[in-house]
Formats: sequence, structure tokens, C-alpha cells
Amino acid sequence: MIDSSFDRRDFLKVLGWSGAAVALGGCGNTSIEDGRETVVSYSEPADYVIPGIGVYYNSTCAQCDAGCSINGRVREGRVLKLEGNPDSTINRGKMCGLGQAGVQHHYNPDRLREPLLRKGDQGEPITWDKAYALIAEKMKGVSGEEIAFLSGGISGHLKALMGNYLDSFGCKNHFAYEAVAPGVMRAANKKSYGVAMPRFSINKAKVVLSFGADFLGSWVSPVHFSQQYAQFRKGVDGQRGVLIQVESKMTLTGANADRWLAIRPGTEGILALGIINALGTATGEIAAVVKDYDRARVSRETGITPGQIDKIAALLKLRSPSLVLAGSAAEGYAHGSQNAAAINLLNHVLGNIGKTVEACEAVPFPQMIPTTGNTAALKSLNDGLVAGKYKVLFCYGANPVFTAPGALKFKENMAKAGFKVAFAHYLDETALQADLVLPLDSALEDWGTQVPEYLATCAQINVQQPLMEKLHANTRGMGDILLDLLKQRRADEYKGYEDYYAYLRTALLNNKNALGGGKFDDDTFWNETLTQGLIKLEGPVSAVSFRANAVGLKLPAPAEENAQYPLHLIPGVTASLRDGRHANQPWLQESPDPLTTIVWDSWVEIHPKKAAELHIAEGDIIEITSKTGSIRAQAYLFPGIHPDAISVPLGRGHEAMGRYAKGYGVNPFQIMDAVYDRDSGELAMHETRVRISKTGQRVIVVKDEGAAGGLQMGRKIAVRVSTDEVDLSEEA
Amino acid sequence: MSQRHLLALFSNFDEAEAVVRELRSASIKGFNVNDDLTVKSPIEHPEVEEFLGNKPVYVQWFTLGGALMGGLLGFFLISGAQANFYAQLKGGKPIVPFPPNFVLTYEMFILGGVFISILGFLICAGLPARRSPLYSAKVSEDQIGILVKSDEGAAGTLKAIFSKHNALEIQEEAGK
Amino acid sequence: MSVTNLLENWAQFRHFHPVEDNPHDPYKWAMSIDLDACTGCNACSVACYAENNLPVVGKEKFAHGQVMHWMRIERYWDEDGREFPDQGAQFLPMMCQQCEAAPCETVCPVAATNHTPDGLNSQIYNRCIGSRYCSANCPFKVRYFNWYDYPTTDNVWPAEMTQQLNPDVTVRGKGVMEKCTFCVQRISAAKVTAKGEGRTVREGEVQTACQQACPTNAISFGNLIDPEAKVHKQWKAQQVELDKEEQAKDKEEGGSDLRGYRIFEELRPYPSVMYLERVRESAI
Amino acid sequence: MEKDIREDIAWAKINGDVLKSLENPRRLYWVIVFVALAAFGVGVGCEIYQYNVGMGVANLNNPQVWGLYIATFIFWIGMSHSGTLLSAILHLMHADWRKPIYRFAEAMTTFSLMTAGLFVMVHIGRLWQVYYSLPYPNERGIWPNFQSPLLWDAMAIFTYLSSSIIFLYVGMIPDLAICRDNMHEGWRKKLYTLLSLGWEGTDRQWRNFRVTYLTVACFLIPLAVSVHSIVASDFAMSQQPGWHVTSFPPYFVAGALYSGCAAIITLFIILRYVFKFEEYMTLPILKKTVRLTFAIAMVWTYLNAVEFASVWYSHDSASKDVLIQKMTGAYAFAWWGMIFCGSIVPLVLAFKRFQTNIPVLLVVSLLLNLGMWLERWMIVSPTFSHGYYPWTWDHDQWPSLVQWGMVFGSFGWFTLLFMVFCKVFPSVSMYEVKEMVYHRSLHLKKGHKTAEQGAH
Repeated sequence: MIDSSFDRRDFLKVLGWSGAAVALGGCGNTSIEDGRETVVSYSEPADYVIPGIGVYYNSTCAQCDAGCSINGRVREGRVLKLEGNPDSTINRGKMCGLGQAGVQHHYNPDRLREPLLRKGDQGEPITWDKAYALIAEKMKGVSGEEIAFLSGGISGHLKALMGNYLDSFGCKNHFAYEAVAPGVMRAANKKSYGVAMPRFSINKAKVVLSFGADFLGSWVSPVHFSQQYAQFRKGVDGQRGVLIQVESKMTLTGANADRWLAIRPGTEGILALGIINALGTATGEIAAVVKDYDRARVSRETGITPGQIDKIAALLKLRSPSLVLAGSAAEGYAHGSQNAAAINLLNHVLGNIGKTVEACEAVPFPQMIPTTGNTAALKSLNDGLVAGKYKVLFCYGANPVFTAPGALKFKENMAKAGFKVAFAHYLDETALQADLVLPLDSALEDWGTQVPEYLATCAQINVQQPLMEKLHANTRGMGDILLDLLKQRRADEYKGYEDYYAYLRTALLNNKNALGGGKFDDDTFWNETLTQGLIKLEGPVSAVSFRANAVGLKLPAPAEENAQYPLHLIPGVTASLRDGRHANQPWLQESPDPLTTIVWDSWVEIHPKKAAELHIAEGDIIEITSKTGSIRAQAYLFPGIHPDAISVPLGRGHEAMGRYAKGYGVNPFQIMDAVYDRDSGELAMHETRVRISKTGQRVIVVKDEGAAGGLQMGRKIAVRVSTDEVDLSEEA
Repeated sequence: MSQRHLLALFSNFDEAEAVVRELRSASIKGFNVNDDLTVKSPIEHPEVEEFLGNKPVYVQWFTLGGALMGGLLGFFLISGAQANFYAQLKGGKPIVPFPPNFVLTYEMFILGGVFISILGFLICAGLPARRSPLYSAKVSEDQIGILVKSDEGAAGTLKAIFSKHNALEIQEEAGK
Repeated sequence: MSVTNLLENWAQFRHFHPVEDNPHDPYKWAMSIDLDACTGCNACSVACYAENNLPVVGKEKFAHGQVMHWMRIERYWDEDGREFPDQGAQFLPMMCQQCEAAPCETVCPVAATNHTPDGLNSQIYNRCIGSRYCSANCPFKVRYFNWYDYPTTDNVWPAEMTQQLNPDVTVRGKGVMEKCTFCVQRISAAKVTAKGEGRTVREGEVQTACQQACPTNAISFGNLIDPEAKVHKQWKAQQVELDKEEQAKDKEEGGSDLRGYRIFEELRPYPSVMYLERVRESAI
Repeated sequence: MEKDIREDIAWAKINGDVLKSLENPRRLYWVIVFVALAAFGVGVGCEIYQYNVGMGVANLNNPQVWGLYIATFIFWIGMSHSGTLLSAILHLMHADWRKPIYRFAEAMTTFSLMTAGLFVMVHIGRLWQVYYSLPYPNERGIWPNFQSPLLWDAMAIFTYLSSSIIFLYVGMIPDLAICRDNMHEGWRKKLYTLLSLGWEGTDRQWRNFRVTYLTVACFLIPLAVSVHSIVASDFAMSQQPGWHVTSFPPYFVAGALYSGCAAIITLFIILRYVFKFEEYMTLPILKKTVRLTFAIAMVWTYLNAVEFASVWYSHDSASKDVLIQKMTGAYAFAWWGMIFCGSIVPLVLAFKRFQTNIPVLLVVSLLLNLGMWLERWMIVSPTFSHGYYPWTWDHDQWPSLVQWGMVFGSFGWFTLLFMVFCKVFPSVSMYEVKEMVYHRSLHLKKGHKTAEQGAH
């Protein structure tokens, strides 16, 4: 596809220039002067620019950590639309809404354009040299212990560079923090399977029993799982897969279940054991563990009828293999690990391990393997800040001031750090607290490599390449920045690399053989890689075997009634907003939440029954009070939630970040208590207990759903049949 | 031989009628009742036409013609226009569907009818007309006027007849 | 001259549509959507925004019901009033159904919306005067009117965002009606290529933006006439016929094991979109 | 029984009285004109705003794409009906009591049609492109779509408007001649001389005049009926629940006559008072009009009931939902208001003592028209907010001030036109009143004669 003779950078310049030329009409972000040396006329365009025809380049989606490969449509040097890259084993040419909104991240009018230095509460634009000098100066005589580097999940060469940079200070304080991450599950899996993230083969399962794992919406690798789900529904030999979802608040996955069960919050583990008991196939110690969990008790404690338990058990027995998943709903409690363990135990009893819970490969380059973010990291960072340990704090790829539970008082604690550097795309809440803010390239302008945590069928390194010339002259890629910073420390080691691009190229070419490029010469291999957008390779397989001994698996009795805070607060993780880092992308704000169809605002999901008790009607502004604080949001009567729980979606309620995010909705993180999972130390996101009260105000809920409230009024619009009425095997 | 116009005004139709009858019976040389006599009245009054002897009206023929023309024109205009959408079908209907075209034809039928009737009226009634040599505003108020055109010689006789039927006023002027 | 044209082609002018002698040759674009696969994730809707330059109207205008999503995901609950929707929700992607006998077409005073020879319900923005009669007469209410001049409205396409606009699709100004086009720009591109190579468009050459994005392949789109096309196969398998308002499925007593249906068939718009019923397990 | 008109009124007096109404106006007149002008100004302001910003400011939405504009449009079309239609029918039936009142009734027709036309304009999303809908050979090679009921509408209204104007004008020619004869020099004299086409009331002119007037009258009756049934088909031809009703055309026509008659009563009373036309617009005539109105009111009520019944007993659940929504939903107040004003209030007219009670009649006639306006609104909006597709059910949209402003403005515009008319043209037909008087007196004389013969 790409002729190997020309230098790719110039070619991007050309694209960029022509792009700018096209853009001149509308927007003043580029002037005739920019890149005039590379102007080419359309009368003799380079063979890779066909005026009026879209050209496609592969890269990697950076909207979430799933690592989908994207296929960007570029015309006249402007990236227009992101499609999925069919070669990727993860998304196979498909894209979620979040991913497609990447272009709006790239073209976002609120992106940072200049390095900013704090002057009082103002940011003053400075040059990069100044910025680097400042960092060098601040780092002088600072010991490794006094430096903290907060990042999101990170992998690939960027991770390597960051590691090296921190090493150069002998610093061990790298905190990888993701506000919404399956941290507990990783820990539990490690214990029970020996692998943090085995391969879940939904498509091979005949029954999927999911305890709050929203694998179609936001869990681990949704696009990949969605495709598996499609196969799973078609079923092997016409035996359509059955999905049972157990959770206290209906997620997108729950909405697609054959049977959705509203369980009392936190009792997922009990149900799992109850099912094992009902299966009656368990022997030895496992049988001993579950023997007390008879139907009556389990039903009493979980609120699931004995009949249901029997049905589930029967079905699981009947149809094998099955797959049991532990999602955030099960994990989010102080006893989250036990829940997860119990659920994994169920998998074991059903004999799914090795069948649907499979061994997975890893990338053969340890230094590139992802450091997955979790919430425990936030805690330790916060403790450090409280103790005033850190003189310098770097912050990249995370927005803790927005996403840290209010109980942590992270904002105040952050102030205790001496010098705070934020690498950011927007002037978000965290960047606002920093002393120095360095503007980053968007993922569509930047180079990089990425290794997804969840690998679908084989090990895979995703390559990220610019889809167009930089939009803003003064932003830089994180890789380039780290490289420059490293040059301050280890000049001789890194002076060879002009920029991150050069570093990346060299690094990959050095491992050409290991990357399966042995037979190519360098340029061919490099261009092939860029053309593919990803490198598939063999890696060490880590086998999965059940190793946890069930003994000592203790599950606490369900949480007792709390008179002061009677309700559980369930943070809703929506497919499009997740933890809110992309809240400033208008498509995401305007695309209705699949379940409530609400847009541009937060809401409180409350069960109609409960609402009737409290005389709450849709649109009532209600106040939610927890130990930590209180927020106000509009009520939405939602049948898919346990009456003892309410749910507020995460991701909205920004106080900064940009025109599309600021001031829309509320931020439930603010009122979250700091409760941790006993074993893994992860934040227990579902443990916050609240009470609600009406404020007397009422608003009209802005949603797509009409006054009929999602009823069809007897019209034949969306029709449903049960399996015994259709014969799927006959279908084309 | 020179002509002369006379206008006599009467207070009511009976007198006017009497005058006309007399003019008819008395055959006056140089004066032709059918051509040279005009009755002007403030209101529409069928009797006038009776005693003037019925003169035909042709407006309705204009109307008929106009209506037919309008209808045909309408139908062909519309169907012709629709024929432009040969390649652009609409709502699974024929390109030239009858029901709507009927409605429109009907409207055009009426439109043509009305317009042409008016045209006919203007033509038949000779409007817009130049004002006749003798006219009195009284006619548009409450009096009936009889306008005659005759030779010099006959003028006297006519005047006599008018005054005999107590004409309120007699105007005369030399015609050309 | 149209009248001579009229006289010459009188017979054709009286033809009904869809007519017996196949009017759609070589193309009839159609879609089928498997509601069992659809998870309601909204990816299709966002893809549509990206492909077709749909304006983001913002909270206030959305509140006024002036949103412009050509493709909307509807979420329905069961009507049996149980405490919990324990069979989940039902999702339905709803976009212009490209009816064969579209109610919107007949009523447009200026013929701005027509039926194209390849079976699309076309909307001609330049010709539209905004009487909004088409929307009034659309049973699905999938036509969206430009209530404001979005290109010049604040924060719809500020500064750099304009660069994302798809040059193949016009940006609509105020006062015109718009709706899903089955990504006609992609269709025409493919047709041009095919024509250049002296053949017809093959299955898979055209993908609508929504279809391309859909993570579960719930949407399939193609040429209903082409026996190779997945759409053709699906319609055939479900015995749904384009120009019938009653299908095999409806005729069978006591239900049938077919899943294919079209919405509001009884109104006889003959939609070009077939939905496959959502399936739910009876054993649990 | 009281006489419609005294037969001993001197013809000269008739001229005098009517011509007086053309004399320089009193202060009250200017006040009304000013108010009307102001109201119209408001409407124009709203339109300019809407034109620049977009239809959105009217707070219309998807699916509620039509609003007060269309409702008020139908209202004015309806208003236009009685004038010409009644005038024509009564003329054919030789009901001479029409003579004193038909002139202003026809004027009303013309002006309300002009007002209705405005609403087509303000409703269109791209007013600057409105000429696309005109059927003329153009360089675009594109014709309007004649399948669309909107086009039928345009056609019918154009026909009706032009015919009404012609009917009004032709009927006025003899009176214009009178004005011409009585005016001293000045623009009025010139105007009347021009318009009266040199009418002199010769036998020839009268003869053709009679035939023409009769022919046009014959045409106008089916035309008037067709116009409003076509407006009805804008709705009935669509598939929407609540619109797709067979009985709509007669229903609309009845409604139209109804509001028209009510309007006639209102204007009758006002003109009678303002121009001191007591001698011509007499109470017996008023009484006849009132009785006619009452009859039509009952017809309308009946057709209303028929519509509901047919919906109610049909198995069309969608239409049923709309009906229920009308009765109980957000629009209930308007719907019941319509029932009250349209079907209950007119019962007052059944009582003799009220049939000539000016104040009562004024109030009632205004209420009737309010009811008729509500009816039109209730035809348009509920179907949108509660149509076939439940997902889009009412984001219940209320008309914004812009819409109300234009409705308000339209009344200003109408009043303005009417005020100008009755100062420039005789609002009572002089020559026909004379005819009326003449025939009465003739009749009376015959009566005397027979009496005398009987005596001998």
C-alpha cells in the first residue's frame, strides 16, 4: 500500500498541509504560513493523495484500554471517520460509539495548545524549552522516593520509556490508576486460575451466567465480547446460547439477558455457592463449603426465589460448557474477593476451566506487557500525599481529582505535593491543580505501541501512527516528552533518537525477527507493520488451572439494614462515558444512554416501587446523601434496579475540561466512601450507603424516550418470541 | 343628416314604460325604437326588459367555453407536469394518478368558467364604456332615464311625448 | 416536452409501484436487522453522526425534541407490569424504512422526496421548502427537520470540528427535512466503481455506516435482487416479500417459526427494512 | 311579524346613509386602525425573527412539526366560507334579506382568505424558496407535485380567492357608479370612475349583469364546498390516526360555515352600531342569520359526534388513543373548551329572546369563533403528539410566543383590511337595498289593489 521509498514524516506533512488548506475556509487554526515549504499542488499530487478519495490508515484506538485496531479514513489530509480494522483479532473491523468519538477528541475545540505554567490561579503559556528546564530544575536533588508518577494503564514502548525515566531517579513510585477497572477480579483470578486475565470464550459457552459483568457495555473488551456474543446467540449447532445476568442494577448486558435477576446488593457470592449446592455435583471440601447454602437460606439472603435457583442449576447441568463471569457488581464490596472466588469456584465445579475459561498468550516482551491500572494504586498514592512524601508529582492519563472517591479528599492532598506536572489533553480537574500542564498530541497525531490487557486469540502488539499532521503546533506526544526528559538524565544513551518515532522504529526493527519480520528488510517490515497497524505474534502461553482451595472461602452475611443510610449507591458505568475522561466529546453526550435514553445529564435510577413509597416522580430533583457528602440529580423511575439500591452514572458532573463536559450532570465519585476490598485492597465502589430526599424541585427529564415510557401500546413494533416458537437452525 | 340626443328622467317605471310603449306605437321618422332607445335605471328591473322586447344575452356561452377550456387546460397542465417525474415515482402511486388530477381539473374548470364569464360580461355589456353624451346622476339615485337618439326633425315629437308623460327633466344636446 | 412524453408513455404512467415487471433492476437496496443480535449499544447511531454530518443539537434543543439522530435506538419494556423486567429490555434501531410506497412521497408539495429506481426513498434538500408534510405523514416519524441553521449555531461544529465533516455529504442548512439515506454517498461511489468495471455492485461492496460499526453484525444491508446478497437470503429464508402487506408468517395459524417481520405492514408502506424478532429462552 | 326593511325608505336616503359611511372617519376608527396595525406589527416582528433564526423558535419539534400556523390557517379558511357561499346560495334562492348584509360578508371572505394565505407563508421552513411550489414552466425544469393535497389546497384557495374578489367586485359595480356620481373631485372620484367602468345602468348593462352575477353565483357554491373539503383532505388523505377520517370533508365544511356565520353576526353588530345602519341591517335580518347559525351549529355538533362514534366503534386502536388523549391528555382543556363553545353555547341561540339581543349575540358569536379555533387546534396537535409511533409520543410541545404572536398578528391584519374596506367601499349594497325596497312596495301596492277590488 505505501511505497517504501519516501519518508513518512514528509508525507504526513504533505497530507497535513493539504488538510490545512482544505480547512482554511472554516476555521482559523492554521495559516497560509504553516508548512508552506511542503505545499504540493493537486495537479501533481503524490500517489498516496487522491483528491476526493478517502485513504485509509490503520492505527490503534486510545479511547479505552481494550486496544481495538482502527482504520481511519483520511481525505485531503484530514481524518474524517474511524472504522474498525478487520485484521484485528480483538474488534475484527467493528467499533463502539466511544471509539468512533475519537475524532472528536482529536478535533476537540477545548484541547490544550500551549504548555501552561501556574501563575496564581492562572495558567501562563510558556515554551517547551522553558517547561523542560523547569522540570529539570525541580527534579534536581530530589530522591526517587520523593517522586510520584501517576498514570492510567500503560503498556508498550511508552511503559518502557516511563520505566527508564523513573529508574534514572531510582524511583519506584509508579501508580497505575484506572477508576473503573476489574482489579478485584484480576486478583481473584490470579488466585484461582493462576492467571489475572484468562481468555473468556463466550462464543463457546452454551450458557453464560454473569454476575454483573457488563461485557457488552463497558467490561474489559466490549467490542470483542459483543462479537462473541453474536456467535453465542446464533449458537453452536443451532443450540442458541442462554444468557443469565445477576445484578442489582441492570446493565446493557443485563438488558440483553434471557433472564435478568435482581439480587440483593453484595450477595452474589452467596448465590454462586447456592447454585453449587443446588447442582449437587460438588464433592469433598467444596461440598463442605457449600452445604450450608441451601436453597431456603440463599433465597432468603439473595432475594432470588428457590425456583429460579433450581432452574439455573438445572440449565447449567443440562447445557455444558457454560461460563460464569464475575463483574464489577460482584467485586465492588468489601468482600468482593470472596464473591469473585465463589464465582470462580462455580466455574470450576461446572468444569468450565479449560473449556470456556481458557489459557491465554502473553506478549513475549515483558517490558511491554501492560501495567494495568487499578484503584489500590490511588489509595497508596493518596496515603503518600497525605504523608507529604512527594516533592514532585507527575500525572498522565488519569484524572484522579475527578474520579477519586470524595472520602479521599484527593484534591486537598494533591496540593501537598511540591511540584505537580500534568500531561493532559484538556484542562481537566487534575490539570487545574497542577503547577505545570503539558499539552499532549491526540491519539490520532501520535506514534506509539500498545499491548492490550485482554488478548483475544493470539498475542498482539498494536501500532499507533498519526492519521494526519498535528492540528496544533505546540502539542507533543507523550513518547516525545518522555524521550526529551530522558535526554536530560541519560543524554548519551538516548541522544541517538531524534524523536519518539525514531526510537519506536529502531526498537521494533531491533526485534524484527522476534516480531516475525525476519524475512523482510527493514523498510518493508516497517511499512508492512504500519500498513497492518498491528503485529500478531506467538507468545508464552500461561495455562489455566483451578488451584484455589475452597476452604477458607468465607462469605459475610448480607449487609444488615442501615437505618441512617438505607440505600446502596451503585455507580453506573455507561458504555459511552465510563469514568468520564471523554465527557467532552459531544457525540457521547448526545447519544442516549441505552437503558434510560437520557442525554446530556445525570440521573438517579430508582425502582418504581421504591419511588412510590417515597412519593418520587420522574424528574424530581432528589438529594443523595452519604457519609462523605451529597449530590443532587433528577430521578428516573427505572424498573431494572433492586428496590434497596439507587444508581447514578459515572462520567458526568465535570467542573472543568471543556464546553461539552463542564456543568452537565453530577459526579457520584464525590460522595463515595473510601471502603476497600479486604484481600486485594481495591476500592469497593458499591459499598457506599446513601439516603435520599426530595428537594421539591422538578425538571423535565431530557431523554429520547417518549411519553409512552417505552411501551408499545399494543402496536407491533419490537417483537419478541421465545425459543420454542422459532427454529433458528433454518436461518440463512 | 345631423343627429340629436335626448335624455328624459322619470320618477317611476310605470311612466317610463308608458313612454316606451308610445314610442313603439308612434312610428317616428328618423327614430328606431330598437336601436336608438336606451333605458337607464338605478336598479336591476326585469320589467324594463319585458317592455323593451327581449334582447338575447350571450354571457352563458362564454361561461361554458371558459369552463371547458379551464378543465382541459388543467388536466393537461397537471398530467404534463407529472410526466416530468417519469423516473421519480411517488408513494407507489401511478405517475399520472386520476383522483388528485380530478380534483385539480375540477378547480381549473371553475376558475376558467368564472374568469371567462366575467370577460364575456364585459364584452356583452360593452364595458368599460365611454360615458354616453347625456347622463344624470339622478339615474344612479332614484330616477329612470330614457335616452334616445334621433334626427333633428324627430326631436320635437319625442320631447312632446316625454313631457306628456310628465318627464321630470329633459336634457338634449347635439349629436354628431 | 412533457405532454408528448405523456402521450407516448401513457401505459407506464398508469403503472402502480412496486409493479409486477420488476422496476428495480439491477438494484433494490434493502436491510434486515436481527433484533436478537442487537444489544442496543448505540454504536450505529454514533457511526451515523460521523458519516452523515449530523449536528449535535445540545441539551436544550434535545429537550425540545429537536434532536437530529437519523438512527435512534428505541428501548421497550414488557407491558405485563411485573416488578422487574426479568427478560431484559427490547432494543430496536429505527431509521427511515425506505418504503416502497412511502406515505411521505405523495404529500410533498414540491416533489422533494421521491422513490429512486434503485429503491431508495430519496430526499432532495435543494428542492425542499420545509412544509414538513412528509414528516406529518410518516408513520415511523423518522424524518428530522432542521429547526435551526446548525452549521452556524454555537458549538455544533466549532473551529476544528468542521474538519471532521464528511465532504461526500452535504451539511444541511435551516428549513429542510432530512433523514436516513442508507448512506447513499457510499452506494453511489460503489456504483460508479462497478460501472467503470462494467459490472454491477457486488455483495459486501457497500456497507452502511451503521452496519459497518455494529459490533454484533445485527444489521445487514445489500441488494435485494442479488441472489448472493445476505439480505436477499435472509428475506427469502423469512419468506418476506417486498410488495406484500401480509407475509407467510402472518398467514400461518398458531404462529410460525419464522422471525422476519416489517413494522406497520398493515399500512401498506412496504418498508425496505425487515426486522428479525428478538428471541428469548423459554427454558429459563 | 316585523319587516326585514321598511318599504317607504326614500332611495335618495339610502344613497345618503350608505355614502355617509365613506365620509371622513371618527376618532374611534383611527384607534381601531392603530391597534390593528400594532397587532399586525407584532406578527411581522415574530416572522422576521423566525425567518432569521429558524422554525425552531416556534417551539415546533419532531414529530410535532405542525402547530398553530396550520390550525389558524384552517380557521381563517373556514371563516372565509359563509360570506360568499351564503351570499351565493341566498341569491339563487331569491332570499332578498341577504341584500343588506352580503357585501361586508363577501369582503370578510376575501380578507380572511388573504389572512389564511399569510399562514402558508409563515409555516414554510424556507420561505425564500416558496416559489418552488408554483406551477409555472421554469428553468429548473421542475414542477410541483400535484399529488400533494397541499397543492390542491393552493389551487382551490387561489380559485376561491380570485372568484370571491370577482364576485365582490362585479356585485359592487353599480354602487361604485353611485359613488362616482356623488363624489366631488379627488382621489375617490378618480378611483370610483376607474372602477365603475363607466357603468350607467343601461338596460343592456343590467341584462348582462344579471346573468353574469347568477352564473358566477352558481359556480361559487360548489367551489366553496370544494375548498374546505380539500383543506380537510390535507388531513383525511394522510394515514395518521385522528386524521384519516371519512367524515372529515363535510365536517370541515360545516365547521367553516359555522365560524363564518358567527363572524357575520359579530361584524353585523359592529357595523350596525358604527355606521348607524339600523334601518338596513335590521333585527329581523339578524334574527334570520342567527337561526341559520344555530342550524349549522347543530349540524356541526352532529358531525362531531359522528366522528367520535366512528372512531370509538372502529377497531383502530391508534385513532382511539388519539381521541382518548384529546379528552384526557394535556390538551383536554382545549378539547372540552371546543365542545363547550361549539356545541353548548349555541343553544342560547335557540331562545327567541336572545335571537335579537345584541350584547348576548356579540358575546356568543365571539365564543363560537373561539370554539372553532380550538377545534382546528385540536385537529392538528393531538395527532402529532400521540400518533402511530409510541416512541415519539408527546414531548408535549406548547406553542411558543412566536407562534402566538403571529396568530395575534393575523387578527390585526384582518381587521386592518376590513377597516380600510368599509371606508373605501360601500359596505351595504345600495342598489340592491333599493331593489328590496322597491319589490316590497310593489308587493304592498298589489295588496292594496286586491283589497279595493274586494270592496267593490
